Amino acid sequence: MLDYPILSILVWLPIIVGLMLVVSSDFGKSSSALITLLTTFLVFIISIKLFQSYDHLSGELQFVEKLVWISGLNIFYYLAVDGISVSLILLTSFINLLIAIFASSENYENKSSYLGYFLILEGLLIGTFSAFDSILFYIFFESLLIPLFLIIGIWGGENRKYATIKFFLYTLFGSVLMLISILYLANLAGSFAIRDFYSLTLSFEEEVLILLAFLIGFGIKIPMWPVHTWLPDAHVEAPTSGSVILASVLLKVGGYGMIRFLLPITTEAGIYLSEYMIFLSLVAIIYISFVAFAQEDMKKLIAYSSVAHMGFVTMGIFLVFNLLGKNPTAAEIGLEGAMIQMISHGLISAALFFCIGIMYRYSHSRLIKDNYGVAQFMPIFSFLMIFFLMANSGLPGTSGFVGEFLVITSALGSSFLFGLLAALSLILSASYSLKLGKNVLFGDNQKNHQGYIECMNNEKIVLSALVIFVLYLGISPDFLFNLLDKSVNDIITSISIGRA
Amino acid sequence: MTALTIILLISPLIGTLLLLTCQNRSKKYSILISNISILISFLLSLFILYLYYSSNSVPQSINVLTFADIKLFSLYFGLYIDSLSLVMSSVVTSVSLLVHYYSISYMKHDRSFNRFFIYTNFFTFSMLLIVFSNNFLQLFIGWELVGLSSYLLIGFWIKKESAISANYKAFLVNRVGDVGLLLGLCLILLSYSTTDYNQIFEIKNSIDMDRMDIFGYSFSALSAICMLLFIGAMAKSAQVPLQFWLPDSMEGPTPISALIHAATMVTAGIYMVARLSPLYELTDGVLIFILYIGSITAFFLGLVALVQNDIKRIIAYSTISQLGYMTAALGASLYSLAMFHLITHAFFKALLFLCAGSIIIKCHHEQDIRKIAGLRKVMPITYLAFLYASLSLIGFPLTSGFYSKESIIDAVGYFGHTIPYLMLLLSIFTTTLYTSKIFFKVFFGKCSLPKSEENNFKIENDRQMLLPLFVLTAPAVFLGLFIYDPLMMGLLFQDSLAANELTISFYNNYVINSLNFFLHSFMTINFLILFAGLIFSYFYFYKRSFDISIPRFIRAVIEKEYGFDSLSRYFIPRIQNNISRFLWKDIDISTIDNGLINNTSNIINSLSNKVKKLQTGYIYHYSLIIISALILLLIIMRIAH
Amino acid sequence: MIPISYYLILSTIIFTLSIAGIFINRKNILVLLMSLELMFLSVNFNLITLGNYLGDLTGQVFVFFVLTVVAAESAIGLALLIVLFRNKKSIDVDDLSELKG
Amino acid sequence: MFDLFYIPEIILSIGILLVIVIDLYIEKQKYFSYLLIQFLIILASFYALTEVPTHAYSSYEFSKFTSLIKFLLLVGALIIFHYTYRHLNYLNNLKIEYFTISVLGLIGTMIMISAYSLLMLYLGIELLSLALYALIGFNKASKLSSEAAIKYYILGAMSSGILLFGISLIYGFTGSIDYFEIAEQISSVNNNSVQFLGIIFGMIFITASLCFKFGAAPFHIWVPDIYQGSLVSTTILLSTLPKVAVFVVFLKLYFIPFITLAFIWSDILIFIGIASIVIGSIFALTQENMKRLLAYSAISNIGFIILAMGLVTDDGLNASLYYTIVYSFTALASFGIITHITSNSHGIEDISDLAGLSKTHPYFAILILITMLSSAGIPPLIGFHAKLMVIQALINNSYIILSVLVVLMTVISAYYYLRIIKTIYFENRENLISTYTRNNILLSINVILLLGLGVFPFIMFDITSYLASILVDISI
Amino acid sequence: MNIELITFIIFSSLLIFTSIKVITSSNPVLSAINLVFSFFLSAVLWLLLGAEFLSIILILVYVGAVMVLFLFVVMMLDINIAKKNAAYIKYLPLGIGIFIVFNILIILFFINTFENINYNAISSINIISESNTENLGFVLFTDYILEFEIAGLILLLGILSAIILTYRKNPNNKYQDPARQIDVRKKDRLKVIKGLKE
Repeated sequence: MLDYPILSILVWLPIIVGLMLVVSSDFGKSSSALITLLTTFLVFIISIKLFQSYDHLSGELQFVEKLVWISGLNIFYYLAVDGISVSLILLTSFINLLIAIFASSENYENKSSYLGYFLILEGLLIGTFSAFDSILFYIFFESLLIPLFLIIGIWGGENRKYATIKFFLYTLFGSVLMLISILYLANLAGSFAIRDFYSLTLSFEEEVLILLAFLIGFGIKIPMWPVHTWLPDAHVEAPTSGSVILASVLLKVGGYGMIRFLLPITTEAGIYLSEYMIFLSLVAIIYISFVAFAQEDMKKLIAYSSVAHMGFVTMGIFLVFNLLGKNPTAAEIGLEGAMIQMISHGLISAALFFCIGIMYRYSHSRLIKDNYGVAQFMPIFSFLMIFFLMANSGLPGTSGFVGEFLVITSALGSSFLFGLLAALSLILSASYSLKLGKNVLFGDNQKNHQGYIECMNNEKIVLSALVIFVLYLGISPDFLFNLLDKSVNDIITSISIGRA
Repeated sequence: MTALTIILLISPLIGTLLLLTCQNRSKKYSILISNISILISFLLSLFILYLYYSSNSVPQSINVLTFADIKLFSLYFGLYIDSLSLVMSSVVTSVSLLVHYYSISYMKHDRSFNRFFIYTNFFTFSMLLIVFSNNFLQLFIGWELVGLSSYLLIGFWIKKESAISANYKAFLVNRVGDVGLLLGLCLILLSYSTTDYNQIFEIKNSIDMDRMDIFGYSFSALSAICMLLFIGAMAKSAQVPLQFWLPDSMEGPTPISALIHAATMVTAGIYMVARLSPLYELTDGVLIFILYIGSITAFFLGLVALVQNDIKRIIAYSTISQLGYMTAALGASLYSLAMFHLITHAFFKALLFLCAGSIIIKCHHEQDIRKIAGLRKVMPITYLAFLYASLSLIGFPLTSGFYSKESIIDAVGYFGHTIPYLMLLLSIFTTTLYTSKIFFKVFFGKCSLPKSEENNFKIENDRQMLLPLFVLTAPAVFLGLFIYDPLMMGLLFQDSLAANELTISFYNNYVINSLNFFLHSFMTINFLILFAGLIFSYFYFYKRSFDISIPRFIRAVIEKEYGFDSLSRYFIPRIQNNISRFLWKDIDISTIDNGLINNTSNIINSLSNKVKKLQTGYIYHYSLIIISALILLLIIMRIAH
Repeated sequence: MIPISYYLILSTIIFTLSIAGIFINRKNILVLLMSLELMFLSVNFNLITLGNYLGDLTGQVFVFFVLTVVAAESAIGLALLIVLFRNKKSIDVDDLSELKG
Repeated sequence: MFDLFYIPEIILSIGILLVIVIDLYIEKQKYFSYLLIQFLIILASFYALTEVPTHAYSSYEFSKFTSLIKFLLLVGALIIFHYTYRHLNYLNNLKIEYFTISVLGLIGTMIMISAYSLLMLYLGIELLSLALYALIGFNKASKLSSEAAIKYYILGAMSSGILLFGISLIYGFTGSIDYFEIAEQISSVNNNSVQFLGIIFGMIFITASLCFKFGAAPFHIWVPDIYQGSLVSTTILLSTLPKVAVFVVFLKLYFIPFITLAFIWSDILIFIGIASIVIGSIFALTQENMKRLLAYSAISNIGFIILAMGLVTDDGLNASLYYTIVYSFTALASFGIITHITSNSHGIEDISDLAGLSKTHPYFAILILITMLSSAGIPPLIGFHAKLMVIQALINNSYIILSVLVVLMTVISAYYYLRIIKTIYFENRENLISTYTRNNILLSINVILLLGLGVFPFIMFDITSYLASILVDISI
Repeated sequence: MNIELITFIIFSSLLIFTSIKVITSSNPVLSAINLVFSFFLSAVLWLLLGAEFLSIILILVYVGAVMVLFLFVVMMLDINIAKKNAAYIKYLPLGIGIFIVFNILIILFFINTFENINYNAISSINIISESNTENLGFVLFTDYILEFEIAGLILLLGILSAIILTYRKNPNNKYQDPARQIDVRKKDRLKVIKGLKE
């Protein structure tokens, strides 16, 4: 244990620096980039320190900071972490570091506030992953919208106004329903601490309603079919780094919320509805893969692919319900698969959005047909992109495989049909990922209107770092498993005990 | 032995990594690194094979490096060293070495020379990963990496449209198989909680009784697993109905076709089933299925080769057909025969492809056999090599192909699988026909090359290209004779394959020994068919004494590959496109996004626009509203109290 | 004695008449102001009647203040009317609809 | 009787008389008169806090609660006058009478707050209303302004009539106009008697009138027109001080004389609250005019306050107090910003006038951003906590469906706040916006409070709990 | 049937009639006159209720001041006599409807009986003499002194507002603005033109 409030530092350091950058527009481009880089690097170092000091053999919450926030309502400033949180915090700080590196060469109007918003976003994300008071969680969860809204809205593409408003209202809609559930639970529990909700005994109808509310809230965020339609729009309009953070970290908030709230609180209802929810996830996996295949816009393609991959996450989570009585080991596999899928997708989708951003810089178009034969001019870049596309299609040896593999295994434990349908993703994801590669990277581009040249050094660093992590997670996901194992196990046993 | 095996396995990987770092160096570095790394592997595998047999070792499974070991699943790098894997690795590395050497000259004018060797080295590594794998996860990883390298190599010429669609198709079709393989793997993990071969072999019987529901039917878990795994093998080994990627994959460089799409990768499925033969022996129905798939593939895809005109495509269909033989052998539980044919086929088919490559280079990348003719004089070495390889392919007595193929056919017949036997028999004829077709058309007749090159005997091709042809001829023709007896007696793969007793009984009762088999073969129907085929093709292709017009309908069916061609070229893409567009435009955008989401906001918006008109701005309306509200409240209260 | 209800009914009728006057009137804002005067008159009626009934002076005191306030109110109202007339050259109720929606 | 305990009102009354007189002599030195008025207010607020009253005039209440609320009002007035002076000065429409009338209205609000009898309440309301009539019509050159004034005048007078009718009924059926006596009387009345019905009728009339003053649906109908028609400085006054005063009137009326009727008025208030939220949200959606939009937003906010009050529970009371203060803060900020931004030497009219503000005036853009997000109830801003408390109170009282409806309306209303932000930040149109100052410390503090109190909501929570506790002391 | 009742009936029916005239007559002057009548009639009825002072006040203040003000404004604004237009007819039924509903609601309730109401705790009634005016005066300056003061403020506000609203500088008046005179710069007035050399 550390004797300083490491979580508060992680949360507030980037927020404060970010606010400074936003408010003071006097910083130049390079100095603001430097400040951002330093801050994100510092946060990354601290989060690694957090990871190191985290005792993964203990299932207890660690680094607890609990202060009374609003005394009359029993709302606490309650930060803590378990394995799940630590893994996601690591992802957040890592991706933000990469964004800072990537953005250092980007040229934006009013760059200091651009970077500032990213820093704020980072702090809020870490806060979301470490808040153990439901209201505190909700506040972080909702606040996320603000910087992202501005990032997309100010520095986004043509149709950004529509996209941002849609994105904002959509997610707001989901989260307010969730807020009602939280308040309802808090009213019953007499406290807003998430862990106090676990021990509540709810009637079946209550549970179903609460489950639906949470499902809509987190389902929109993650996003699940059929509430996913904000994502492609938001992605398309977002600037590169915005897409990256949106896809790689922000979507994970939904999955994280499901694990935190949905699983332990509404178990009975979840068991009752699990088949429907798994069905929704399967629709996401298969249907969205088809939709992704039809895309003409690279970013939309990857956005839809994100939805499909998040289908695995939700599926892994909901399988827990389905397998709870039947096959606890498979349930555990499913949940860990979901977590690993989240982390892995965070890395891979980030990489792909970076790649698209780099191409966009030359071609000024995100359409597949406007980018052609890139491999001739950018061999290293193309090599990396092919690698990420392969990872996206779940090539073994990359992190993309591990999560899907575990979820499919778990699904097979539930029913062969589920497993088979989930496994179809192997074909479908390959079909759209490679279609992108085929149409964009390969082919003979004699004319070269776009003037592609090999990407810059900082971009190479970013992509190589991602390659290394994707490979590392794919080949040796041990450390992640160790991190998650106890927490996941605890969740499942606590649910099982709660039922018994 | 373990350490050596690791070096054997790692050497191509190190080669790959080294090649990656010397992107901008001269070609010499690439050549040196790639060839030496494969050479090391090759020598080591021969050496270890020698060690293995000389010291009478038993199969051993070693976990070398653990990447992840959690109670749920474990991912480790392991080695399964036994005769099967060592023989297979020898085959792989030898063919690979020759192809590498061959490629030096074949690819010399290519700008991405280095990249080519990166891919091939990486492929060799992946293939060895499969060969030596001692657990399913490693198998699957190798399996996919092999697919990846195949993908990269088919699309090696990134500017060539046909190549990049071919590699896309190849990868996707392989993915279909991978779904089966992955599901099998997941089921194994679920049922056995381990992925280690040996552990599974040990507990296979106890699990065998487990039933599982698939779509309402009850299956034995083991059968289901084996069936799913075989689906993986079907895709990789190009069995009906997942065969159609292989002809297209000929868009890659010819050495690649030799290495990957003839000798090694496509046999991975065969190898896997053989490797898992203890499991397959326990299943019910799966083997019959395999047998039929194999024989159907062997016969019908052989027919397709007849109507092709691209030299590489003919050989590719021939490959599919030959893989069908191997599969049929697997299905008849004749694992060692399948392996035997795998080995011989690897050599003679690689040889055929390399010859084809040589021809193609000479003819300036002309692959249509109707436009190539009379090369016998111009390319004597290629001619001879091609002749030997063809003889082996058609199973001319005494050649390697003869021993492996005839044994399979006879054994299938011997064990009473009538229908497959008939199909395999008939396919001898087709094999003979298409082989002779190439042979006669390419090497005889009036030379198609320009005059200036016709008389230039001295430069048939680079020496680097011809040397592998020489070298390969030996195993292609004579290997069968040497290992036939030990193999059939079950000595070669004694410890590795199940159901050796079937082969042994066949050997003891039917074959007796290799010489006897050779002599006996002249009296069998096999030879008759072969002979008839040769006579027929001599007159038909060489003398052109008669002309047969195949009914157009049948010809069309065969040319279209029984519809698979259209299926893969038009229907599947179109269906996928249509479904995708429908789901995207009609459902995602129109129904969900515009219909539900945007419509909601539009409705609220128009509602707002409408109700806004209530605010008319007239005082009398305002006062009316206020008074009405007051009256409403009063009435409600009056009623309530 | 006249029953108290009579007065109350009378005042209610005047009250309603004045309200009706506000929204029946289509033309003239002045008449609206007069309707308002009528409304206050009816309310005063109520207060006086009830005060009388209760034997209490509070009602009358209230009316006293109401009268005061209404006088001030009418002054302001008429002033506003004049301002309006200066701006619009009209005091038609119907012309008073620039602010809407 | 003439103890010094009603000092703030007396100070203001006498002071304002002096100012009127002094102003006649120093007509040119408007700034001096303005300073004098500000000084008066500061003095009054000082006394409002320091003087703890010991005893009360029977119809006029003095308590910690009223002094605190008065203090808040005075501080609010101080800020508003600060904005107003600069704004009017900029528009060349500065007359010191504007402030004197405002101060008289302010006295009216204070009387309303302290009123402990229906007569006093009536006088307070009228004092305020008369001042507002004049203030709304203050922009004499503007057609809209006079139209708004006459509208408000007619409807306001009508609502006064309704109020008086209700008062007369209450007086007739309880025999008193004193809150305390009314309460006693009502508590002893049989539920089924005619008398009871009469009281209920009276109460409904009063409710309707107060809701009109509050601007709650369906009596809200005047609000948008009047907000739009009047000067921004009047709008800011209109949207803050009277609301607080009417809110306190509501509290006092319902929780003292009518407390035994809670089972009736709670339903009415909940209905009115929900109606206001719905109407405020839906009507605002397609507004183009900035002030109009904020008017509808005010209606919806008022709905929250009334809804929370209608729950008749401690947490509801707390929430409504919390919400009122937060709402006033937010309104102060949002209109305050608008007073600073002018386009073509007029006040900002349409939302589209704000396009590209973030490029030309980033300072004001950020202020509007924070204020709008707070209004939309997005955490971590204080507006979120306010809405949270109301919804929590709803849920604690098992109004789940209502709470769902309310949050859905919040989502809808978020849209039009976002539209403003969108216009400011995402549109790059050329604009002719000018401001007469680069920044304003008061405004900054105001807006930063929205954020700061959002991060540290317990400060606000403690204040309102304290207010609620002293309120409960008085009423029970 | 006593004289009181007869008086009441006559005056009240007259009152209702004049009230209707107020709201329906097309000429505002007529409305105003009718309103004056209404006030007179009310004053009489108030007398019946024993509110002598208030009835006097009503006539003095209302008829004498307020209604004169009204008439004054009518004259000043020079308003055309309105025609009864279609909308008037259109909305008339609505007006009548609301009128009826409202009356049914309240009148029925009043008719129901206003008797037998039980007032438990009525505070002391300050009746010190027979004279209504004296009584009123007494309570006004004792119990309601604060309200009285506030009423003063309201009147002040009324005056202030009315003046500030209606007062305007006559644009035809010519007067000098000393501030502007002082502010003048040379360049504003003097323009040096370089002429052409002849």
